[in-house]
This record gives sequence, C-alpha cells and structure tokens, in this order.
Amino acid sequence: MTNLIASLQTHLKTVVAVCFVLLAVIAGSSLTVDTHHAHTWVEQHVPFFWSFFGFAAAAVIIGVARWFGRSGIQAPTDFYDCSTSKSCEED
Amino acid sequence: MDLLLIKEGFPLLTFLIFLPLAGAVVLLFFHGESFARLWTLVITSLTAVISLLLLTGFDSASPKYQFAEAYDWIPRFHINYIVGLDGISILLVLLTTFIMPFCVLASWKYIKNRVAPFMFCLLIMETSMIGVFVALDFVLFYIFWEFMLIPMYLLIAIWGGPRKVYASIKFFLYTLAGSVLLLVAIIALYLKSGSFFIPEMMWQEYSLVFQVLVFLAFFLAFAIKVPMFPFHTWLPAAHVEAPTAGSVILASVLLKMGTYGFLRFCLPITPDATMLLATPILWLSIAGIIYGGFTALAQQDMKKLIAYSSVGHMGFVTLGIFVLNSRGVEGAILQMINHGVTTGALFLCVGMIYERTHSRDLALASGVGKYMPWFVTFLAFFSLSSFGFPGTNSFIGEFLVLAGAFDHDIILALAAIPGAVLAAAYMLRMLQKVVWGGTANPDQSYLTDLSIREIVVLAPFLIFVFWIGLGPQPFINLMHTSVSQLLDQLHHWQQHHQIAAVLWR
Amino acid sequence: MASSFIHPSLFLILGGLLLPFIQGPLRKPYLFLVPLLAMGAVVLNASLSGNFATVSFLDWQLVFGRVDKLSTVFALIMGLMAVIGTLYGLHVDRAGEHMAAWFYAAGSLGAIYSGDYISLFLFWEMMAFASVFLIWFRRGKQSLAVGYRYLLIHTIGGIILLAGILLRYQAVGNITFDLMDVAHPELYTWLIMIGFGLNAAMVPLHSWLPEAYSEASFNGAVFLCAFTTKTAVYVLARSCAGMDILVVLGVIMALYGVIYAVMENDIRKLLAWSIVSQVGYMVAGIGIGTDLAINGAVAHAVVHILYKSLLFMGTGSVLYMTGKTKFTELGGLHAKMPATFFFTLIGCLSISAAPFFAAYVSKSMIISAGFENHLNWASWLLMFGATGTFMYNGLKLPYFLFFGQNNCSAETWKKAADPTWNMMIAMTLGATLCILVGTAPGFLYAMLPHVVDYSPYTAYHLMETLQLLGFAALAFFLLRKYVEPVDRICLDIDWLYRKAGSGFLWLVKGPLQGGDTAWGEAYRVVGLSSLMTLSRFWSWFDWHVIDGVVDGIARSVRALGDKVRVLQSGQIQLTLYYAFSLAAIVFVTFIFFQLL
Amino acid sequence: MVILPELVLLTGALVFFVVSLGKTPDRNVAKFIALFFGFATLIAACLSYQLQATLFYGVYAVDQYSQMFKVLIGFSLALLLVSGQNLKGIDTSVRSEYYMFLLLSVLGLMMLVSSVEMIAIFVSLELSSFSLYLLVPMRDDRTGIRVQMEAGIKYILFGVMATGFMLYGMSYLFGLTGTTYLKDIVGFLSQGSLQPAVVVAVLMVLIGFFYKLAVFPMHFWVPDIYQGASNETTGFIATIPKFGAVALLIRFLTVPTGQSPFLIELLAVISVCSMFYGNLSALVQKDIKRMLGFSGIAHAGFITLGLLSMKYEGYGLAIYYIAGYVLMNLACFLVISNVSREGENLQIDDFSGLYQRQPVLAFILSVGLFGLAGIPPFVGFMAKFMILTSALRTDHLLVVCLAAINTAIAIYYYLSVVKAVYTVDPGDRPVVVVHPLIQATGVLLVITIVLIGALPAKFVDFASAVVQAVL
Repeated sequence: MTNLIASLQTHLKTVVAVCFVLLAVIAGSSLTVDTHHAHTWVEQHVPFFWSFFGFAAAAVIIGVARWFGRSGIQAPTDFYDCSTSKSCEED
Repeated sequence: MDLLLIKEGFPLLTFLIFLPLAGAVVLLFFHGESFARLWTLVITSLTAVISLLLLTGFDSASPKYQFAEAYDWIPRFHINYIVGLDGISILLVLLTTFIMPFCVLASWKYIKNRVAPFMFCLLIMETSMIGVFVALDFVLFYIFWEFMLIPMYLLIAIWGGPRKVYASIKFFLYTLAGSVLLLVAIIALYLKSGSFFIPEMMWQEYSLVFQVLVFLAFFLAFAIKVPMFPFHTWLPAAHVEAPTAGSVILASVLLKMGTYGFLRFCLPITPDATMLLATPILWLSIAGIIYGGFTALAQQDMKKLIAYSSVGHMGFVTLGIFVLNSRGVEGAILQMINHGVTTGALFLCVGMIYERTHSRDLALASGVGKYMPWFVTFLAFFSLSSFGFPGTNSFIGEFLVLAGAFDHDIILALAAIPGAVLAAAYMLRMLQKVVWGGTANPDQSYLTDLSIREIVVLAPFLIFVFWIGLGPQPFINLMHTSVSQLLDQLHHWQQHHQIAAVLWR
Repeated sequence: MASSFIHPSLFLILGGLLLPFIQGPLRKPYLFLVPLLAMGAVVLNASLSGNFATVSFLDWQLVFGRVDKLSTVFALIMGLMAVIGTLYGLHVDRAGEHMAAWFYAAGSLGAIYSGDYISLFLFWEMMAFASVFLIWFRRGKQSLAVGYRYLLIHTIGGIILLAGILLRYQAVGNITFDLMDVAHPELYTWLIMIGFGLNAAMVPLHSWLPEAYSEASFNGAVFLCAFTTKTAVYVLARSCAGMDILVVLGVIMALYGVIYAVMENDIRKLLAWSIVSQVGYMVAGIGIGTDLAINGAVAHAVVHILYKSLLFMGTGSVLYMTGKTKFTELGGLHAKMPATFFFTLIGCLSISAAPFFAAYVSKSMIISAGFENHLNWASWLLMFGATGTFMYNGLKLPYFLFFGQNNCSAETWKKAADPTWNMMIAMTLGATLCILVGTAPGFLYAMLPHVVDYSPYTAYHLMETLQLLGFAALAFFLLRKYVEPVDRICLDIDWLYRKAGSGFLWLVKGPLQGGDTAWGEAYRVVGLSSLMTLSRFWSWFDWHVIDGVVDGIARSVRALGDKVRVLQSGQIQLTLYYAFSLAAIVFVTFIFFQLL
Repeated sequence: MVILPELVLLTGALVFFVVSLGKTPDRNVAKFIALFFGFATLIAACLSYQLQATLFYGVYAVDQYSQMFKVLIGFSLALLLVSGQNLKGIDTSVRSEYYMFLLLSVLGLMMLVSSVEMIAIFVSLELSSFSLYLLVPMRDDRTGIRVQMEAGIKYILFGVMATGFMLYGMSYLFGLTGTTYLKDIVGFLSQGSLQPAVVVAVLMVLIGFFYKLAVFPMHFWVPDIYQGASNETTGFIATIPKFGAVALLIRFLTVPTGQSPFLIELLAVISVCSMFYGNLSALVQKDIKRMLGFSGIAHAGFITLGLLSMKYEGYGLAIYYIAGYVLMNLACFLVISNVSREGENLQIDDFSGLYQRQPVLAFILSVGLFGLAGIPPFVGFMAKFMILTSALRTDHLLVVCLAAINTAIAIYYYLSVVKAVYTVDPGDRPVVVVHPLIQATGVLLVITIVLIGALPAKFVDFASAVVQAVL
C-alpha cells in the first residue's frame, strides 16, 4: 500500500488531473438528479448549489479560523505556564 | 416518671459508665506498660461488647427513655442519679463505646512514654463521655460534661505536639468559659421547674424572655463544643496538637456532645426560643460550612485540614437540626455518626503517616501512595466518604440534611451547596497530593505499608462507611420514633403558641 | 421476569475488583473475557423491556434496570466499546488502569439502565471518578493538574445536578427519571439540563473536554471519547427531548468545535474539539425532538462512538509509538505506519460523512429533520459545520499527519511503526464496523427508538454530499497554506476575559461560584490560584481575627488583673486607708439608704 | 469533760511551754509531741461531739453547732500538723514556742466557736489572733530583708484596726440592748425597737470577722502575710481560722436588724467585689502562696454569697463550702510545704515537672487545684453549685452570673500551675522525697475531697439542721 501511495506521488500531475475530472463529473451529474423533494428553494433552483456551498463554506471557515487565530486566540505554547505554575505547586 | 422505662435487674447503663472507671482505678496500682495497653484494650472492648446488649434490648418503637435507672442522690436539692437511653442517644453511646478500642490500638505504638497514665485518661474519658450521653439528670449531665475536660486536657497537654501547652489551655479555658453560663441556666431551670430531671424541664410554660436567655446560655456552651463558626478556633489548635487517639476522641465523640445538647435540651426545653432563633443559627451553620471549606483548602497541615473540615461537617449537622423537620434531624443524627466514623478514620490515617514520617505536612507526605498502596486505598475511601461521595455514609447524611433544608427553605439549601463543592476540593487536593504527589516528591522509599494491626484498626471504619452508605435503614429506624415524637411535640407546641410562630416569620 | 435481567455493570465491577489477583498468563484472557461477559449481558437484556432490579431505598424506589429501545441501543454500543477499548489496551499491564476503565464503563452502563435519578446520580459520579484515573494514569505534572481540574468540574456538574434532582423531588415528589415537561421549564429543569449538559461538553461548559482528553493516556482516551459525552447525550435524549434551547446550543457547539479544530495543532486535541462539534449535532437533534431527529441523534451517537474511537485509536497508536501528538512534530508518517494510516483514513471518511461510511447515514437524518421542522437556519449551519468537519478531519488530519511536510525529528521517525497486534485488531474491528454501518444501515436503524422511514441512499443526497465534499476538498487544497498548523495553542473562552483586563478577570473568576461560565478555563487560569489566595486569606482571617478576638479577650482579662494588682501595694498605711474609706463609703450609703 | 478538746490543747500548750524552758530538744521530740496533741485534740473533739452544756454563767455554750466546728478544726489541725510536720521554715530553736502558740491559737478558735457572749467572743478571738501574729515572724530569716517581720507588723496593725471596728460595734450593741449575751440581744431586738444604729453595730462586728475571712475590703493583709509567713504558717492561716470566722459571722448575721435588704445588698456587693478582686489579681501572680491568697479572697466572696441568702440552708451551705475549701487548701499547702526544700517560698515555675519528680504530690496538688477551680466531681464544684443555687433562689441573677464568670476567670491561674506540674520539663530540679505518711495524708485528703464532693447530702443536711436548731 505504501508503494501505491508512492507511485501515486510520483505521478502527482495525473492524480490532480483525475481529481479535477472527477469534480467536473460530480458537478455535472448533479444537474441530472431531480431536486423536487429537496428541502429548500435554493437547492431546487440554483444549479451546482451544493458545489458552491461546499467551496464557499470551506473558504469561509478557513478564513474565519485564520482571522480568529491571528486575533490573539492562538497563543505561544507556554502561555498558561505563567499562570499555572502557581497552581501546579498548589496541587 | 412515666417517661422512663425503668430497667429491672442488671443496671446496664451504670455498669457501662463505671466499668472504664474501675479499669482506670486498677491502672493506678499497676503501671506495667504492656499490661496497661492490654488491660485498657480489654476493658474498652468489654465495654463495647456489653454495649451491644443495648441494641438487643432497645425497643425502637417506643419514644421512652429505656434502660432507665433512678436513684436518690441529693434529695434536698432534688438531684437524683437518673440515666436512660432513647433513639437520639443510643447511636452516640454505641459510637463512643466502639471508637474507644480503636483509640487504644491507635496509641499502641504511638504513645511511648507514660503509657499507664495515658490509658488512665482514656478510660476516664470513656466514662464521662458515656455519662454525658445517658445522663437524664441535669446536674449529673453537667458533672460529666465538665469533668471530661480534665482528662482531655491532660491528653493534649502531656502527650501533645510542640504547641501543646497553648492548645490545651485554650481548649480548657474556651470550653469551660462556654459552659459556666450553662450552669446558671440549669439552676434557673431548676428553680422554675422544681427538678433537675431533664424530661420534666421539657415543654414547660416558660416566658419567652426566660426561654431566650436560657437558650442563649445553652447555645454558647453547645456552639463552642460543636464547634460552630465563629466559636471554632479552639478546634484546629487542639486537633493539631493532640495525639492521634485524642484527635479521634475529639472529632468522633466530643464534638457530638454539642449537637446532642442542641437536640436534647434546646428544642424541647426552649421551643419558642428555638423557633425564634432557628433562622440565624441556620445561616450561621451555612457560614460555617462554607468558611470551613475555604480554610480547610488553605491548610498545609493535614490534621488542620481535617479539623477545619469538621467545622464544615458539623455545620451540616446543626443545619439539619434547626430546619426542624424529620428528614433534617434524622440526617443530622446520622451525620453525627458518619462524621464520627469518617473523620475518626481520617485522623487515624494521618496518625499512621505521622508515625512514619513524623510530619503532618502535606508536602512531605506527597507521593506516599507509591510505597503504601494499602494505606492510600483506605485514605481514598475515607476522603470520598468525607465529602459525601454517593454510596458512602456521608452522602446519605448530607443528602437527608439537604433534603430537609429544601423542605425548609430553598435558598438556604442552595447556599449550602458550595460547601459541598469545597469539601470535594480540599479532600481531593489532599488525596491527590498524598496518592500521586507532585513531580518533586520527597524520597519516601523508607516507608513501610500498614501493619496488620493498623489494617485491623481501619477496616471496621470502612465497613461502617459502606454499611451506612448502602443500608442506612436500620440506623434510621433506631432513631425514628424518638425524633418524630420530638418534632410532633414541637409542632404541636408551635400551633398552640402562635406568638413564637408569629415572631418567627 | 426480573430474574432474567443481568446488570452488565456487575461483571465490570466484580471483574475490576478481581483483576489485581489475576496475574501472569491468565491476565490477558481475563481482560478480554470480562468485557465480553458484560457485552453478553447487554445482548441478553436487549430482548427484554420494562423495569427490572427495582430496590426500595429509604422511601424511594430505585430502578437499576430500565430496559427499552433507547437504553438498549446505547447499552449495546457502550458494551461494544468496552470490548474494543479493552482489546486496544490489552498489552497495558497496569491493573489500575483497566480497573478504572471498567468502573468507568460500568458507571456509564449503569447510568443508561437506571430508571430513577438517585441511582442515575450514583453511577454518574462513579463515571466521573473512575474516568479521572484514566487521565492521571498518564503520570506527569500536566496530567495531574488537568485531572484534578477535570474532577472538580465534574463534581460541580454533579452537584448542580443533585440540586436539580432535589428541587425536582420537592416539586414533583418522585424520582423517576423520565422526559421532563420541557414546555414549561422550572428552575430544576434548567439545573438538571445544565448538569447533563456539562458532561455533554455544551459550550460554554465544554472547556474541560479538550484539555482532559488530550492529556489522557493513549488508551484512556479511547474510553473517554466514547462514554462521558454519549452517556450525557443519552440522558438528554431521555429527559430533555424537544427543548428548544438545545438546538441553539447544539449548533453553536457544532461550529465552535469546527473552528477550533481547524486551528488546532495537537492531533488529539483536534479530535477532542471534533467531539464537541459532533456532539453538537446530537444535541441539536435532541433539541429538535421529532422522531426522526431523535433517531438521528441516537444513530449519530452510535456511529460517532465507532469512528471517534477508531480515530483515537489511530492517533493513540501514533502517540504510543512516537510519543508525539503535534502536527508540527509529525508528518509524512504514511510510509512508516501504513496500517494506522489506512484505519485512520477510514475513520476520517466516516466522520466526514462520506458515502458508504458511518456518519453518512446518521448526520443527514438530523439535518433533514431540521429542514422538515422548518428550522432551516439550523440545518444550514449544520451543513456548514459538516463541511468544516470534512475539512479538518477528513483532510487536515490525514494530510498533515501522514503526508504534508515531514517535521519528525530523527528518533521520532525511527520509533514510528505500526503498533502491536491487539491494537491492530481493535482498529480493524472499529474500521469494519464503520464501513458496515455506512453501507448497510438497516440493522442500525432497526435498533433506533422510533420506527425509521428514512433512506440515506437517494441519488440526491448522494450527489449533494459528493459535491459538498469534492469542492470543499478543492477549496482546502487551494487554500491549504492558510491551514498550515502552527505550534501554538488556542486560547478558549478565557481569551475574552483576558481582554477584559485582569481586575475584571479576578472579579469574574475569583470567587469559586459555578455561575462563572468560563468555569473550566477560568479555573485553570486564575481560579485555582485565586481560590487558594482566597482560602489563604480566610485561614489568615481565622487565625488573626477570630482567634485574635478570643485570645485578645483572654489577654485583656489578664491585663486587667495586672491593673487590679496595683491596688495591692504592700504599704500598710495605704491599705488601711482603703479599708477605712470603703467602710466610710458603706456607712454613707447606708445613711442615704435610710433617707430614701 | 465537755470542754475536753480545749483542755487537751491547753495542756499541749503548757507542755510545749515547759519544753521551751529547757535547752532546745531534738527536733523530732517537738514534732512528735505536736502530732500527739494534734490527734489527741481530734479524738477529744470527736468524743465530746455529742455533749451539750452551758458553762461560765452561760457565756460558753457547748452545743452541736460548736462541736461540729470543733471536730472540723481538730480534723484540720491533725492533718495540718502531719503535712507540715517538718516545719522547714522554722528554726529548730524556736519550734517548741512555735507549736505552743499554734496550739494556743487553735484553742482560741475552739473557744471562739463556743462563746455566745460578746466579751468571751472578743477574748477568745484575740487569744487566737495574737498567737497567730506571733507565728508569722517566727520564720527564720533567709532572705535577709526580714519579710516575715514586715508581714507580722502588717498583720498586727491591720488586725488591730479590724478589732477596733469590732469592739466599737460591740459597744454599740451593748449600748442599744444593755446586754452582752447574744441570745438576749437577739431576743431584745426581735421585740422590735430597732434603730438604724443596729445595722451599723452589726456591720462593725462583722468587719472583724470579714477580716479573719479576708473578705473585700478587709483582705489587704492577705497576700503579704501569705508570702511573708513560712509555708506551714500560711497553711494554718489560710485554713483553720476561717472556721471560726464563718461560725461567728453566722452567729451575728442572725441578729435581727430590720434592715436585712440593705445588708443583703451589701453582702452581694462585697462578695462580687472580692471575687473579682481575688481572681483578677491572682491571674498575674508568680508566687504560689500569693496566688492562693488571692484565690482565698475570691472564695471568701463565694462564702458571703452563701450567707446573703440569710437562710439556714444558706448558712449550712456556707459551712459546707468552708469545710471543702479548707480541705482543698490543706491539700495544696501539704504539697507546697513538702516541695519547698528549706521552707523557701515557691514560684509557680518551681513546680515544673513535679509530675516526674513526685507523681503522688503532683496528683494531690492537681486534685486540690481543680477542686478550688470548681471542676466536678470535687467538693469545690458541688459547694459552688449549691451556693449559686441558693443565691439564685433569692433572685440574685446578676450576682450569680458574675460569680459564674469568675469561675471561668479563676480556672486560668489554677490551670497554669497544673500546666507547670504536668507539661513543663523539670530541667535540673531535683526529685522530691516525701515521707509515706504525708503521702497517705494527702491521698486521704483527696479521697475526702472527692467523697464529700460526690455525696454532699448528709453533710449539708446536717449542717443546716444544726444551724437551724441552735440559732
């Protein structure tokens, strides 16, 4: 199995290409399925809706996470030690 | 005297009271160390075994004072020798008789010098403690109550730790100062009711002012004994300096006398005052619970930690008593027993560490678990029980008390809950330190695990922890009748004396 | 026929107690046998329904065996989990660790079977206290501190719960554990809900979870991830179904977890966060409360246990072999531990609801239940979350762990290899189940509490998922340099408080009150220290103020004595003078006495 | 025959007089003679216990009341002589004189309790007092600053003042009633014709006995005398004369004054004052005798508390109390006079580690002190308890509360001695060797203390009955 992965890695180009083709296929075939009993309007009438949704969602999440992290949520790993050092000696 | 169920034939209670005394007298003449140990063990165990007869003969269906004996003593002052036992006191008597042998065992190696006098004091203690719980004549009660101070004082002052002098004198002065006004109150009651026979003092038509005064005198004496916040400061001092057996007796029995006093005297003798002053006392108990938790959390000395935890636990007891409903009171009595068992055991545990490391400092004891698996197992169970872990005895007690408190006033009960959190906090802190320790544990490799003797000492406590925890029914049955009768009378009284009830609101 | 009910916890508890005495070659078979027995008991019970093992205690009826579909399905999965988990840790020879794990499982099973609040509470606490040992057993300063906090938080949860139970007992007068009247919530409803929610790691009561699970021992985590939260889900489903607030909380959890997971650098923390988000789905489902939603929640709980344990086993193997848990210290491992990679990948696909993998059949139930209930906003957000789940778990985890840039130090790289046989078997078992459930959900659906008329394999649903995943993947690979893990830890809620300045911080967190929402973190950051400060203050107060008053009185009396003594000057003339004058005073007073 | 004990004492005194004329005998001779007469007195008192008579024109009444006191005095005397037999503080050359004056003083007291006529009272009182004055300076001068002389002088001067008051009061009574016989005085006054002057007179007489009992404000002599006199002498001063004082106080309090409310209030104030004064100043004492002196003042306060009920029961209790007090004090002084090596004064620290040095004495001392502190089951508690009861029965709630508080204050200084005895390390202090007879006496004391503490009924009943019958 390692070999398999290795071989794939050697032909990275083709793999990527295949992937894109796959995506295209998926997107395309999404038009064929009937959307009558989908739950909401957008699903029924916007083509490739879920593709956009997926892409957008992923992008947004990455963006948010990044912004969130930058805005100070991500702290150096020894962040707590300053405050826990006291408590550690306590318990 | 129809309240008494006079015991014909063998005077069991008198025998129980004076057997240890006789044993002590024997010790005056024979000083052999090993003899003293053995003899005291025999006497105390004998007392314990004989006290089992109480259980067999006790009729839990009747609220009367059973095994009663009444003899004239000082007729001129209507002082008689009257002893008796009811559902409230029987458990405490049994607790006392059963704790003592373990105290002897616990001091087997701990006490190295002046063994005979030590045992002498223990036996005297036992006499006076049993006496306090069974006395039905107020003078008799007071005599035992005060006399107890002397042996306890000597226990702390002679065999105590470094600051023993300070601690012992503080203990003596504080408790004695508390109970001098009790004496005045007793006399006053006698002059009103014309007798020192306790049951005849109950449910009398005293004026409210008189009741309040008497109540306050009682309260001072008992609150110091319990000890209730803020009268508790003698406790840590005494506990820390006392030898193990002393701490155990203090924690398991002496503290109970205060709460027992509340139940036996305050409620029935001064009902109006009780209802009038219940609320502030309840809040005082709450304060004690939380305060005890906080202070316990800060302690580095294990004995001190447990001592302060006692303040919290006894807070639960007073809480249960003064919510004045059957759940609360029964929970309180049960909690007295639980505290006796659990805290006693904890002190034994600390003593066992102390015998090995000669220090009670948490930091020095950290990481003991690695070398003393048996010990930490016991310790773990007892500390779980101490903060009322479900399935252990204290859980039942505190649960009943809390349930009673909820019946009485929800805010009150909710206010008590942080105390439970704190209890978990400090107990776990101690447990975790002792069992796991920090990263830099002192070298404990020289430690040896518990000896058979020590395991024998601890095991029975564990049994009771779980027995009460899983099957409390028999214990509650013992006390139920007396408690419910007491409360019925109280509520009956309350309906007929709206004045107090009005003031109460 | 109560006789036929066998409580599985009995096996685990007894087994645990006996364990220390089983030594040597017998140990491993024994370890394997006991959970199997428990599992067997559960399976036998599955055929029953009704209340069994009722015990009267004080004046209450305790029900230890309430068997119905809901409890059965949970019991089954928990029993299974016990088996897998023990198998996974089979080679661990610390008896204590197994005992802890078994008591923990026993507690969970007991809670699931218990039909009244008292016994529920009992097992509830048992879980908390058993589980903490799984954390402590990793040994080491950090785990100790963490475990202590974990325990405290759960104790508080327990006490809130107890308060709720008591209040409810006041109000209702019984202790039967059943669906509460969520339409008109009382104080006790909230308390109980919060008590449960704390175990379900509801935001903002969640913060114990990531730190605890990431600190647990490698096989401890496998147990932890399964029992606590899912038992909480069970009790919520039992008591709070249809409580609207839960929908909101659930959604928040789902997204919150996602965001943090995406940022996370520690693989096991990442999984912990994903627990938060996945449980979010279940909570939301319970909040929606329709048959479909409940089914969804339950199903999701079941499959979640499967794949999450699989994932934890995978990462556990990495930890066990390399001792590292950070992306920034790992990477490119597929070459060294292919099998682990393979199983982990299955787990990842399962959690990201890829078709034919576990979550595919459950998550969608919740979402569509949301749509059918016209809670579109919820469903959209959950969809959104699902994408995120795929992102961090389906892509980030395997990519940066097994491919990506290789950050392994030399000896890490050397140590890396596929783990021992029993771990492999356990993982195989998990993986198989994941795929099994995913491909043939029928038997799962059969077990669910309500009848299921839902089939996941519609063309539409299939396409929908494929698009979602496909394009999310696209986005991921385009933007992957932004998700590069960095060796930083993520502050949680307490960050807000940090911004609010330390004074406010103290005000909020100083007192121990559980009302402080960021309790866990607050506790970690300043709670403990300030608590200790506070308690030190009180003990200072005790010695210097209260005791000072007492001793002060004594001293002042003594000082008074000193004053009085001065009267006793040895000089006879003075004393005579005093005596005479006093006599005179008496005389004068007497005269006045006469005059009056 | 009826005055056998007095006769015995008189002969004893004479014998010692004769002995003192010759050259100084061996110390043991004096000791044995003294012991002999001590026990002889006791026996004589017991023998003449049942007898009743009135002698010397009715100035001298031998009745149950007096005989009871005589027995008590004899008993205490015997114990005192045994426990203080070594007379460490007294130079060998003057021992026979010492014993002579001791016996004379006791004789005076015996006569005092029997006399029912003012002149006789005065004479016997002075007899006992003056021989007592002489005992104090007989201590051999070790300190070099002759404290004993100073003490003796103070004692005399103060005593003279008190006597002056008493004489003045007596003359008043005589002037008012025209007789010196108490019975007649009582009879005369009870027919009415009371004037405020009666109260003044009675008070002045009382002052004389307050002085003996060391009640505030007539107590100022106490600490210095206690400290100045030798341990044995102090042991005597602190115990036996109190019997006489109480006996006579009771006799005079039965004189109707028509102002009893005032008298009662006065007594109440006096008792509270002496309690507080005694206890508070005892708190800070270092010298044990001084401390016991102050505690004695406090106890005198308690006795007055018993008297103020102005009832027979109260009188009976007062007697009971004084008996108990004397016993406990004897116990303490027994220990003191045996612990001190050459009869020097003892600081409290000197008792350090007595427990190791001489356990029996330690035990006796602590029993005595706990008894004085009023801890059950010792006589101290029972007596205190009953006194408080009778006082509260006459509605002196405030006084009773104050008294109770005093017990709490008192415990501290008693305890500080016990602390030294049991907890402090003896250091280089030598072992104390005690004659077994003395130990036995001490144990006997302890037993009596416990017994009449536990079973007071008989004693109290009897005492009250006697008081009722005689007065």
